[in-house]
Order: sequence, then structure tokens, then C-alpha cells
Amino acid sequence: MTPLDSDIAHLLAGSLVLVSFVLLYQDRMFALLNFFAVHACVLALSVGWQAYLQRAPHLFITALIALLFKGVIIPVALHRIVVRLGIHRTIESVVSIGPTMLFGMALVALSVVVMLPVTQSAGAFVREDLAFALSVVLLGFLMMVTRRNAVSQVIGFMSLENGLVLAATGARGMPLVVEISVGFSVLIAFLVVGIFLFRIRERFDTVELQALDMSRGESA
Amino acid sequence: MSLASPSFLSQLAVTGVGLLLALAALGILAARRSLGSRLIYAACMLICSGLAVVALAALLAPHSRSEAIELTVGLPLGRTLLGFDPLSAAFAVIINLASAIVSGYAIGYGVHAREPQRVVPFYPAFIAGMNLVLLAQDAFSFLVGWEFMSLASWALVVSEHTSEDNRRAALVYLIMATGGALTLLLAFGLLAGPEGGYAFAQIRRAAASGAGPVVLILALVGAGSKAGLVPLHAWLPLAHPAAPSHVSALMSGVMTKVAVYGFVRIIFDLAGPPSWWWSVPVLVVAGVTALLGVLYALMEHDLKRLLAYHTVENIGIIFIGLGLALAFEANGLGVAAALALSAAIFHVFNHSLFKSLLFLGSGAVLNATGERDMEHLGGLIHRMPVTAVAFLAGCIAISALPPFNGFVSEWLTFQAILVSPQLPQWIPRLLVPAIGATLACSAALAAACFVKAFGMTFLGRPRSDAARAASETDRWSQSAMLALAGLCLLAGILPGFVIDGLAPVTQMLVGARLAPQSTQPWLRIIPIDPARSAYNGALVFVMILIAAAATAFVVRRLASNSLRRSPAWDCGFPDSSPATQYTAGSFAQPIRRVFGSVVFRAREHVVMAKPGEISTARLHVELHDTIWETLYLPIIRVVDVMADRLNRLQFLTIRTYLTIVFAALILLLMIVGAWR
Amino acid sequence: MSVSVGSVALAGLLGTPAFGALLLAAIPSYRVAAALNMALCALTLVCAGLLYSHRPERSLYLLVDDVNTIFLIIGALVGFTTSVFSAGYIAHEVQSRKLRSRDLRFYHALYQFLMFAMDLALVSNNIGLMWVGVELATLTTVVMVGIYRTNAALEAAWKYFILGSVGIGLALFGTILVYLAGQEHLGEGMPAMAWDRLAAHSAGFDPALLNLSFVFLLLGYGTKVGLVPVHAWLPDAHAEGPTPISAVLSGLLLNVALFALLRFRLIMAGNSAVLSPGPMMVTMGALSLVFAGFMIYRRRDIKRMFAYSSIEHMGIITLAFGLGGPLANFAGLLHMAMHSLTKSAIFFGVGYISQLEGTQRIADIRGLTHSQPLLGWLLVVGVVAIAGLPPFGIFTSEFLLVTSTFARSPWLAILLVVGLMIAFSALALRLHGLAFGKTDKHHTLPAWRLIPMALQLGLVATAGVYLPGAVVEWFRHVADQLG
Amino acid sequence: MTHEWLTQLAQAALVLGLAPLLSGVTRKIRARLLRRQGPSLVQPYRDLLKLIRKEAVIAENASWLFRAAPYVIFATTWVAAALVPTFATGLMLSASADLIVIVALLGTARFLLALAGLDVGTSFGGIGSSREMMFASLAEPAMLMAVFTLSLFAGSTELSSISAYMLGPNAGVSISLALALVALVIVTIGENARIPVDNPATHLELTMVHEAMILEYSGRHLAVIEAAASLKLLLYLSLIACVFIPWGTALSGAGVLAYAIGLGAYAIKLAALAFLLVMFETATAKMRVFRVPEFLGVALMLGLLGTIMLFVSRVSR
Repeated sequence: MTPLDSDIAHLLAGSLVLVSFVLLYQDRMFALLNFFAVHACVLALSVGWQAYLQRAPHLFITALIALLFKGVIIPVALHRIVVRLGIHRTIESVVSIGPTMLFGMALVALSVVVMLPVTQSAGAFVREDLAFALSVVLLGFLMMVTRRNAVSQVIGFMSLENGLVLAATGARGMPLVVEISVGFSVLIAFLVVGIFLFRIRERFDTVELQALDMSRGESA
Repeated sequence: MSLASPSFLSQLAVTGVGLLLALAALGILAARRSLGSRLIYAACMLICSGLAVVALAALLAPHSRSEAIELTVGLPLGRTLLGFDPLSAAFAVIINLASAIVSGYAIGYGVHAREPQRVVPFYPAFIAGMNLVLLAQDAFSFLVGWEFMSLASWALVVSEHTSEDNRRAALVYLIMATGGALTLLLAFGLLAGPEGGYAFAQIRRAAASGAGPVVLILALVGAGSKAGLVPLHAWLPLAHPAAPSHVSALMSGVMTKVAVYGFVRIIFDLAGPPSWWWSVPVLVVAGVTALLGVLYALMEHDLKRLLAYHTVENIGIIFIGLGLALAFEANGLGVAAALALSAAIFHVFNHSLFKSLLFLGSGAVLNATGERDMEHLGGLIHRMPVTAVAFLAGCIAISALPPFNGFVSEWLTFQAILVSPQLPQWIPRLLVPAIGATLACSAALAAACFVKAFGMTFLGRPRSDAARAASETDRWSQSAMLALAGLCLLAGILPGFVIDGLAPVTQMLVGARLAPQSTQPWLRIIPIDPARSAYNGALVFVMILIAAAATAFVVRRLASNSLRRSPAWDCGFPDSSPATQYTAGSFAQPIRRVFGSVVFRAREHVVMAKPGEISTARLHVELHDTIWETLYLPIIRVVDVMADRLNRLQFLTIRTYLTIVFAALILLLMIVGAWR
Repeated sequence: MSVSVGSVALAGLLGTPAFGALLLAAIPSYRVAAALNMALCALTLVCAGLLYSHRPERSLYLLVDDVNTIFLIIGALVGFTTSVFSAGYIAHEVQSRKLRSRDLRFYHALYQFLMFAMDLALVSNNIGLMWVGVELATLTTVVMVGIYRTNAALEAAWKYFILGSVGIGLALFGTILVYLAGQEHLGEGMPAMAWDRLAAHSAGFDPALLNLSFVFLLLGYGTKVGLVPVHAWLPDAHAEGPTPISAVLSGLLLNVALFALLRFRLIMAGNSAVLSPGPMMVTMGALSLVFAGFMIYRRRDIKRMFAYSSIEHMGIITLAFGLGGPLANFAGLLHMAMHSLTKSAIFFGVGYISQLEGTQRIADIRGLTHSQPLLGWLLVVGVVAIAGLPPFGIFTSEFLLVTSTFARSPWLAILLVVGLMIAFSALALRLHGLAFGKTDKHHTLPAWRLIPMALQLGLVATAGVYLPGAVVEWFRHVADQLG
Repeated sequence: MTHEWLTQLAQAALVLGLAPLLSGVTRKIRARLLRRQGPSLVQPYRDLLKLIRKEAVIAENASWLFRAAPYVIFATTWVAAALVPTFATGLMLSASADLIVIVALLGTARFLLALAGLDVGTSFGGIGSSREMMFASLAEPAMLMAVFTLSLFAGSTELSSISAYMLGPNAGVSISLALALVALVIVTIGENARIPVDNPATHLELTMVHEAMILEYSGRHLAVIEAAASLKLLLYLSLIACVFIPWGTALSGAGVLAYAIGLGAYAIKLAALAFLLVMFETATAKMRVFRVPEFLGVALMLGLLGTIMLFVSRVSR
């Protein structure tokens, strides 16, 4: 593969990390949804590029899934849910944005550090790509734990999963990638439906469990 | 198994254990009707007698056909070896003898159990477990037997499960027993080494270099907690009385001996050559145990609890002997070591006899009156004459008074103390006399304790209607108790044979033995040298008989043999109400005042009626179990606090849990990142 | 010849539950379904039994070796006994209106599917496939945990779902990294995901990648194993779900997850340059052991209590494997087998108890040995067995573990013993309350329904006294591989 | 062999005959010191005979133990007393029962006496028994410690050997011996119910110990017990005599003359000790019951001290 190809790959992966930061930065629900759509699209581009590089047509399916499912369907669905549940005001995050961003930086640094010792034989491309993917994963995780709101946490989870897909596609010739992405889509569908069915506003952050435990005599 | 095979005796013994286990299984069905349980107990008696005989054969002819046999069952990676060597054989004789007689007692007594199906199946299992411990020649089967023994006895303790106290007793017992077993597990782990040579033979060959001290501590904790060494005795006075009396007899009279065996096996046999200072912790703990045990017993008004506490004291005496033996062996004083060791194991034998006897007696009393509290007993000597005689014999024996057996072992211990100036080191030299004083003190206090026990239970006037309505127990129980009493006397007047029987053990453990005693003229025993000390129980006994008979004869010739019965004089203030008698509490009061103020922080305060006020004056006594309060309660508190603190983690929110996961991930990543 | 038999058996092992799931999904009546469920489990058990003697040749996807045969057989056995127990349990739940037959529509289908997923995870030779198996099993159980539709049940299911999915993600990332590590040496595609090749060639892999991957795998699969600090879902899932599922969770799913972890441990073991995974596993194991021990004290719900006991034992096992060495590994394997048998048996008993007493509150249950002697004593036996007292198999493993540890790292052994004591005291404390005490209740329970419980406890007792030489050989062989 | 038997028998007879006389002597000396006439020396014999002839009256609920106890008490005390060399060493029995056995035999007697005190179930009997056992719990160890000192000093626990050693050349004076002597004297006072521990001559006093135990006895039983008591006193005095003032005691197998000398010496020693004892008694006042433990505790401490000194000073043979 020519340097240009890998540079494009890097660009896409890097921009995915960038969008993750943007997601982390958002404090408006609808904006968050839109930027997640962007996140998905960038992923789709990157996957498609990999498919082209690796001459692996089946990866196009993954790219397509990413584009349609995560880029369109899910955001729309979430949009309706948000309206339905009337939580489109603001996203009260546990930690304020500033520290969160700093911590995110630290996470990126960490992922780079842990990837450094990976030998060159793996190919510089794999190394950097993995570092990007890991950062996306960690940033998604960070988003999950810093947001109180169910929907934004689902988004965090999905961005985490985007990172996984990025890594999977980055790994040359890795089998089962398509199946995995399908599986994840199902998983996310579960999540969204769950939120919708159980009217979960704050359920991630609920104290109800404690209440229930009390009623079951589980309190100390 | 053929008589010629080199492991004939071991095969017999293993078969016996197997039979006992089979009995346990049978017991589940048999317990439904009283005849069934009677049969089970009878079978136990027979098997135990058989085992005792086998063990005796193995003991007296050490190298004849008592090789260990290897079984295909047991530890997957190890070998299971079962068999007798002199040490285990000697203890097996002691244990099975007592068990056999106790089982005989149970034939009559056992049918009174409220729920026999909770007792009968576990009783043979219990005995089987103890025998397994003795037969074991490798760490795994040793511990299996050990835990099995604890488990079966736990089930027996909790057999009267409806009372809250019994459940608590069982709980404390189970926990402490398991803790002890785990400690022994560590000890064996250290002895066996990383590639796990669990067979005793391998461990001996490895001879645990440098591991000695740790093993000593672990053995003291592990075996000591089972034996009831202070401060690990807490479970004992709870658990022993909670069980049915024949089981209490086994637990107190026999199981504690298995614990002693465990200690002897590990320290004298497996842990390699001792160094002199090992004896110091053993002696100190033993002395404290002896003194505190008897003091606790004196403060007790519950007959069975009193006996249980007194077991603690006797364990202390035994360990004093063991500690001395360690010191002597470490300094190469073979004969002295043999003397101390013989004294200790002799006392093991004696205690197994008279403590079982006393518990059986208390069982008979409990059965006849439904009372364990001495404050509600009294005057039983008139209604239960046979029990009274047997119990009296037990009391005299346990108070270490001639001509009974308790005195002989104590005498031997004193002799061992008197040769200890030969020790080169200063610390034991300073320590041993103090230990001797402790021993003497505890012996005297034991006498006081059993004057109280016998006097309050059997003498005086009945303190309750139950005691007034009591009646003698059944023939089985009577004969069992009389048999034990007879053995106590016999061992007291013919100690030579016992000492000779222990010779192979001392030969094996400390490589020396006492001079043969049973061949001495006039059946006397001479531990070291005739000019130094000698004791002739038989002769003393005969002399007392003659003297008493002569006196009685003469007095009868001179006296007017008329005898008149009249109300008690009592210095002219006779009072018909039994309440005016001395009670157990008032009997112990002087000693409580002398010793208890320190040990138990005992406080007495009298509440007098105010002038002009009509009310009775009251005497309040408060006793503290200092050890429980200073050692056990803090541990319990710590666990409680920890449990409360950690319990909060049960009620976090999902997001918090996610945060924890995230933190863990970051942490691990940083570790990996930091690692080069 | 035997080869073909083996492959047939393997096909049966995977096919029976898969096909059964479809079949059961089509059957509306839960009675018929329950009966069929038992039959299918029995069939699976037969197949698993056949694998004992006939091994199929390995492929890129499937592999039957010493390591997983044991767990296949135990899994199939527990699966079968649980299906028997479940039949009676479900019937009672329906009678007592706790469940409507509508809720049970897919219960048995899901049960079979769960079996399939776990068997798949066990026999897969492909780390991707293994991942798929574990995750499928997790998602299935999520649905089954929520079956009661009570708030608490939904809570538990939701918690399980969220934490589980995160675990899924982490595990996948780890798997990808392993693939990358392997890909350099084994070429792209399937071969680089075949476990046996990875394990064989791991010597030359890039240690940095392996380290990184193990971190993710440890946390990802550790979530399923229920290791502290990623255990949070486990107690609630056990407590709120139907008891048969609790039994399967504790008895099988935890084992399967740990098995997956072991596979990767084997890969790591092949490479000398890697940061040894031992310390991490030891730390998490010890943490779980002590933490769970303390947690048991404050539990008021009987199923939650035993769930924490499962965490404790998983901790012990992880610690053993982390420690390594033939004896410790042997102990760990034995402990896994024994624990799954014992714990599922205990959950059977707990299920009956909660049904008879009509409550799961420990405080409200007492004197079981009096009110239902057989059940009560079986519970006592179970707790004694799980607490690691002889003559039960767990004592054997704990004996080996403690003795071998103390000779190598005393402080760890002491910590281990202290942890064991803490947990044991807590269990003993609760046991005295449950099994003994004054009660005037008398429950009637047909004896045959206790057969599964008795059978498994009998097995454990036998194993404590005697292990067949063949089994010992397997364990030993595997233990040596684990290094 | 035979003359060992003879000595033993003579010894047994001697102590039996001498005991009442000893208490007679003490009473006489006491009375004289108090400027009283006092009873005649043979009065104790008369009392015993009188008591024996009297009809015995015992309480209704007294058990067989109550009636059997006096004889056993007397027998054990007598055997113990017969084991102490009085005028000659080398007794038959001393080779088969040493000093520890003597202490223990006295313990047996005390045990039975305390039980007898509890048997009728009166408050006085109880008081007596419980206090007796409390004293014993300190007196007995003190005695044993003194015994330890002696036997470590002489390298033997046998009285004959000990007194022979004391007679021998290499018996020096040692501080341990002095301590042991003091301890022994205190124990003697305590064990024989003498002032200041107890008062042998009182009744109806709440502090009485020995008398309270035997309160219910009368007639022959009382006689036997009194005899036992006087035997006990004799035992202690002759113990002190044979160990600490061994001079004149005939060694075994010595001629008739030696025996005669021994006999004379023994009489003198007894008289002297009795005088000293009574002197002490009359000089002191009876102490409160709970002062007694401190008194006896001193004895225990002294005995222990003596033993430890020997332990650290020399290697025993």
C-alpha cells in the first residue's frame, strides 16, 4: 500500500478520535445525536477505505451497516425517544466538561503509550491505527461514565463500539468482522428498545435498586 | 488379610474404622426405634474394644505386622497410608478403651435422647474420625480424619438444636475447629514443601530445615485450639456441655487427646530436632492454661461446664509435661525427656478415664433430675448411691490424690520438674520452678473444685424437687461408670505397667526409655534411681486399707456401738430449709475473692435496704471473661465493621459500577504501559 | 472408527440444543416443553459422555481436548439435572401464580439455546467463535433473568445487560489484539484465530500486544466470571432470576467464562517474554475471595448469599491459576469442577426452600432439618461441601492449594486462609439459622424431586474420597500445560 | 530387711502413741504461759477414750460417707505420719513413698474431711469446708515448694535419704534451706488450725475452720478425727525435726544404742518445737479469715524463691 493510502487511513482514524472528543464536548442532546451520526459516517468512510485497501469486499457491508444503522436509524430513533421522554434540555454530566476533556487527552496519551512497545513488524499502520481505535474506545467508555443520562450513555457505548469496529477492520484479514458488527447492531437495538420499553430516563444512574434492596431486606 | 501379612494389624484397624462408618450409615435407619440405637451403641462398644486390643498388640510388639497399608482412595496426587506406629498405637489404646466403655454407657443412656436420629448416626462417625486421625500416616488422611472428627462432633453438639445457646456453641465450635484445621493445613504445607511430599515418611526425611519455629507456632495454634489451650479454649466450655452427656464424655475425655496426639506427632515426630527455646512458649502457655482452667472451673455452677473447664486445666498439665520433654530432648537428656513424655502421656491416659467417668456421672445426674445447675442439686448420694461412688472415685482421681491414677502422672511430672536443673539454659531454669508452683497450685485448686462439685451435687440436702425425686440410673450406665472407676484405681496402684507400655513411644520420639518398672520388687515405680525417688501405689493403698480396718476394728471393740440419728445440730441453729445450706456460689466465694479479683475482675457489691425500708439485702457478683473480652470480641468487631463498610458497595448505581470497571481498565493499562 | 463416532457425538452435542431451541420455540405448552427439554438435555449428556472416549479430530473451528472434555461432561450433566429440577420448579411457579405460561413461552427454547451457546464456547477452537459463544450465552441469560417482570428482576437484568455488554466490548478488543499478534506468524484469516495454533506458536508473538490483549480479556471475560471489581451484576442476577437459571449461571456460565480466560492463559504461558499474567489474576482472585467473604455477612437474601459464595470460589480458582505450578493448577481445575457441581446442587435446594417457605429472606427461614429433614440435611451437606470440609472434593482442592501455596509464598497462603475463614464463618453463621432452630412447620416434598441435588452432592463426596485415575491424568496433563 | 520392717512398725506405733501426748504437752505449755494450771498431760488420752465410749449421734440425713470418712482420714494421716523418720531413718515404706506422697496423703485426708463437712448440709459445715479448701489452695503449693527445695538440695524426694544427707558431711547451710524452713513453719501453723490462722479451742465463732467442719461429729467418729488431727501436728513437727535438726537420728542398721539415742533426741526435739510453736501462738492474735491467704501466700513465695535459688545456683544430682 502506498504511503498516501495509509495516510488517508490515518486521517480517517484520527478524525474519528477528533469526533469522539467533539461528542465528549457536547452538552446539548440533539447536537450530541447529530455528531454521533457524524461519528458513524466517519467510521463508515474509514471502514470503506480499509475495504478498498485490503481488497476485502465484505468490509463494505460493515461500512454500509455503520452508515445506515448507526448513522441514520439509531439517531432518528433516539431523537424520537428524547422528544418522547422530554429530556432534550441539557445533559447534566457528572464531571464538568473541562476536566473531562483533559482526562480524555490523558486517555489518548495512555493509549499511545501502551501501543508504543508494539514491534514494528506489526507494521506502523497497525500500530497507529490500534492506538486510535483504543483512544476511541476509551473515550466512549469515559463518556458512558461521565454522563448521567441514559441516551447519552447509549451514545457513549456506541462510540466505544465504533472504536472496536475500527480496530477489527484495521486488523488485516480478520474474519467474522461483518458478523460481529451485525451482532453489535442487534445489541444496540436491544439497548434502544430497552430504554424505550422501560421508560428508562435515569435508570443507569438510578437509586431505585437500592430502594428495592431495602424492601428485600438487603440493606445493611 | 492374612495373619502372616506384614500389615495385618493395620488392616484389622482399617477394617474396624470401615465398620464404624458402616454403622454410621446404618444409624440413620436404626435410630427410629430405641432397640436400634441400643444395637448401634453395642456394636460401637464391640468394635472399639476390638480396636483397643489391636492397638495394644501393635504397641507391645511394635515391629510385628503393623506396617502401614496403602489405599487407592484419597488424595489424587499423593499416597494414602494408614497404619500404626508406637505413638499412634498408644493413643489408639487410650481412645478406644474410653470409647468402648462410653459406648457401653450409651447403650443405656443413649435412648433418652430427645431426637435420637440426630445423635445415633454421628456417634460412630465421630469415633471413626478420631481413629482415622490416629491411623493416618500422611498429611491428607490426617486432616481428613481431623475435620471429619470435628464435623461429626459438631453435628452431635447441635443435636439439641432448639436451644439458642447450643446453636451458638455449635457455631463457635465449628468456626474455631475449622480455623484450627486450616492452621494445621499451613503447618503441613510447610512441612511437605512445594512439591508436596505429604506422606509422614517423606516429611521425616525432609526434616523441615529452619521451618521448625513456624511449625511450632502453627501446631500450638492448630492442635492447641482443638485441645483447649488458653486462650484458644473459648469453644470448649460451650460445646462440650451442649452435647448429650455420653458425647460430652467423648469430646472432653477423648477428642482433646486426639488433639494432643496431633501436637506430639507434628512437633516430636515430624518437625525435626527441636531447639531448647521451643519449650518456653509451650511451658508458658501450658502453665497459664492449667491455672486459668481450674479457676474458670471453680467459678462455674453448671456441672458439665465445670467439667469442661477442668478439661482445660488437665490439658495444661499434659502440655507442661510435653514442654519439659522438649527442653530435655533439645539438650540431649534422653532419660529425662522420656520421663516427662511418659508423665504427659500417662496423664493423657488418666484424664481420658476420669474425665469420661465424671461426664458420664453428670449425665446420669442430668438424666435423673433434668438439672445441670449445682444450685438445684444436692443429697443425691442417698438416691443414686452407685453413681455417687463412681463419681467420688472420679473426683479423688482428678484431684491428683493417692492412691488413684491422677496422682501418679502428677507425681511423675513433679519428678520431671525436679531433674530440670540439669538444663544448661537459664530461661528454662527460671521458668520451670514457677511452672512447678503453678502445677502445685492448680492441683490444690482442683481439689477445691471437686469438693465443690461432689459436695454440692451429691451431699447435703436436696435443693430442688427434681433432686428430691431423683432415682438411680440404669444398669448399663452404672456398670460403665464402675468400670471406669475401677480402671482409675487400677492405674493408680499398678502404674508400672502403664509406664512400660509407654516405653516404645518414648523410644520412638526421644530415643530413650525409662527403666522397666513392672519388674521392680513390690510393684513400685522408680523413674530414675531408687535413692532419688520411688512410689508404690499398691503398698500405700494396702497400708491405708489395713490402717483403716485396724482402726475400725479397735474402735468397735472399745466403743459402745450404739448410734442415734437426730436432727442436725449445726451449733444450735438448725434450719429445716435447704436454702440455708452452703451453695456452690458461696463455696467458691473465698477463692473468688482471693484469685478472681485479678483474673475475672470479679466485683461484689451488697445492696442494703435503706433505713426503714422493707426489702431484702442483695449481693451482686459480676465476673468478666477477660480472655473473651480482650481477644475474641475485638476480632468480631473488626469483621462487623468491615462487613458494614464493604456492604455499601452492594447499593451503588450502575454508572458507578461502570466507573469502577473503567478505573480498573485504566489501572491495568497503566501497569502494562509502565512495564518494559 | 472412533473418530467418526467422535465427530457424530460432537455434532450431536452442538446440534441437539440448537435444534432443540428451534423446536421448543414452536411448542406453546410449557409442560410438554419441560419434558422435551429434559429429553434433549439427556441426549446432550449422552453425546458429551461419548466424547469422553471418542475424540473427533480437531478442525480450525472446533476442538475437543482434555481441557474442555471435563467441562463439557460436567456442563451437560448439570444442564440435565437442572432441566429436571427446572421442570418441577416451573410447574410450582405457575401453580403459585408467580409466572404465567405466557412468560414461559420461550423459556425452554432459551434454555436450550443457552446450552448451545455454552457448548459452542467450550468446544470452539476459534477465539472469535468462543467469544461469540460466551456473548450469546450472556445475552440469553439476560433475557431469562428478567423473566419475572418484577421491578427488581428488570433492574437486575438491565444491570447485567449493561455491564455485560461493556464486558463484551472489552473481550472483543482483546480478541482482536490476540489475532493481530498471531497474524504476523500464522498469516491472515482463520488460522490466526485457531486457538491450538496460537497456543503452539505463541512463543514468537509480540509480547506487548499479548500483554495488552490480556488486560482486556481479563476484564472482559472477568466480568462474566464475576471477579471483583467487575462482579456487580452477579449477585442481583442470581437473586432475581428464576432459580434454575441461578444454578446454571453459578454452575456453568461462570465456568465457561473462566474457561475462556484459561485458554488465553495457555496462550500467554507459551510466551516467555510477556508480563506474566499471574500477579493480575492472583490480585483479582484474592480480592474477590476476601471481598465476597465479607459481603456474605450482611446478606439477607438466601440466593444473593450463595451468589457471593460463587464469587468467592471463582476468586479462589482464579488465584490458583494465577499462582500456577502443577499442584495449584490441579487444585484450580478440580475446584472448578467441584464448585459447579456443588453450587448448582445448593441452588436446587435453595429453590425448593424458597418455594416451600414462600420467601428468600434468610431471617424468615429456620429449622429446615426439622420442617423438611431430607432437604434440610442436604442443604447442610451442600454448605459443608462448599465450605471446603471433608469428605468433599472442594476440601481436596483447597488442601492442595493451601499446602502448595504456603511453601512458596507464605503471606499469600495466610491471606488465603484468612479469606477462607471469613467466608466460612459467614456461611456457618447463616447455616445455623437456616437449618436449625425451633419451628413447627412441616413441609412435604416428594423425595424424587431431591434426586438431582443428592446425586450431585454424592458425586462431590465421591470425588473427595476417590478420583478415577483417568480424570486425575487429564487434570494433571492440563495442569502441566498451564505451567 | 526385717529390721526395716521392725523400725517401720515401731515408728507407726510410736507416732500413734505419741500424738495425743504432744497435744497434751502443747495445751499444758500454753496454759502455763497463760498463768493457768492447765489439764494434765494425759488428758487427751482420757478425752479420746471418753468420746469413744460415748454414744455417737449423727444427723438424720448423714450419708455413709459421713460415717466412713473419719476412719479413712485417720488411716491416711497415720500412714503419712508413719512415713516420716522420727528416731531412725531407713524405714521400710519410705523407699516406696516419698515426701510428695506424704503431702498428697494429707491432701486426701483434707479432701474427705471437707466432703464430710458438706455432707449434713449445714451452713457451718459449708463455711468450714470452703475456707479449708481455700487455705489449702495456698498451703499445699507452699508445702510442695518447700519439698522441692529440700529434694533439690538433697538430690532426692525420699525423706530417709534427705535426712541422711542432712546428717552427712556435704550438707552445708544455705539460704534456700532457711526459706524452706520458714515456709514449712507457716504451713504447719496453717494446716494444724493453730493461732493465728484458726483456733483449735473455740466453738461458736464464725472464723473457725477446722472445728466448723467436724461440728456434726460426736462420739467415736469425733474421737477418731481428733486423733487424726493430733497425728497431723506430730507429723509436721517430726518432719521439721528430721530435716532441719537431724542430729541424733539413728541411721538405718545402727545398733540398739543408736536407736535409744535417736529416741531421746526425738523426744527433746518434739518438746522444743512444741514449746516454740506455743510461744508463737500465745504471742500472736488470731487474724481475719481473708488475712490468712496473704499469710500463706508469703509461705508460697518464700518456698518458690528457695526453689528458684537452688535451680539457678546448682545442678541437682
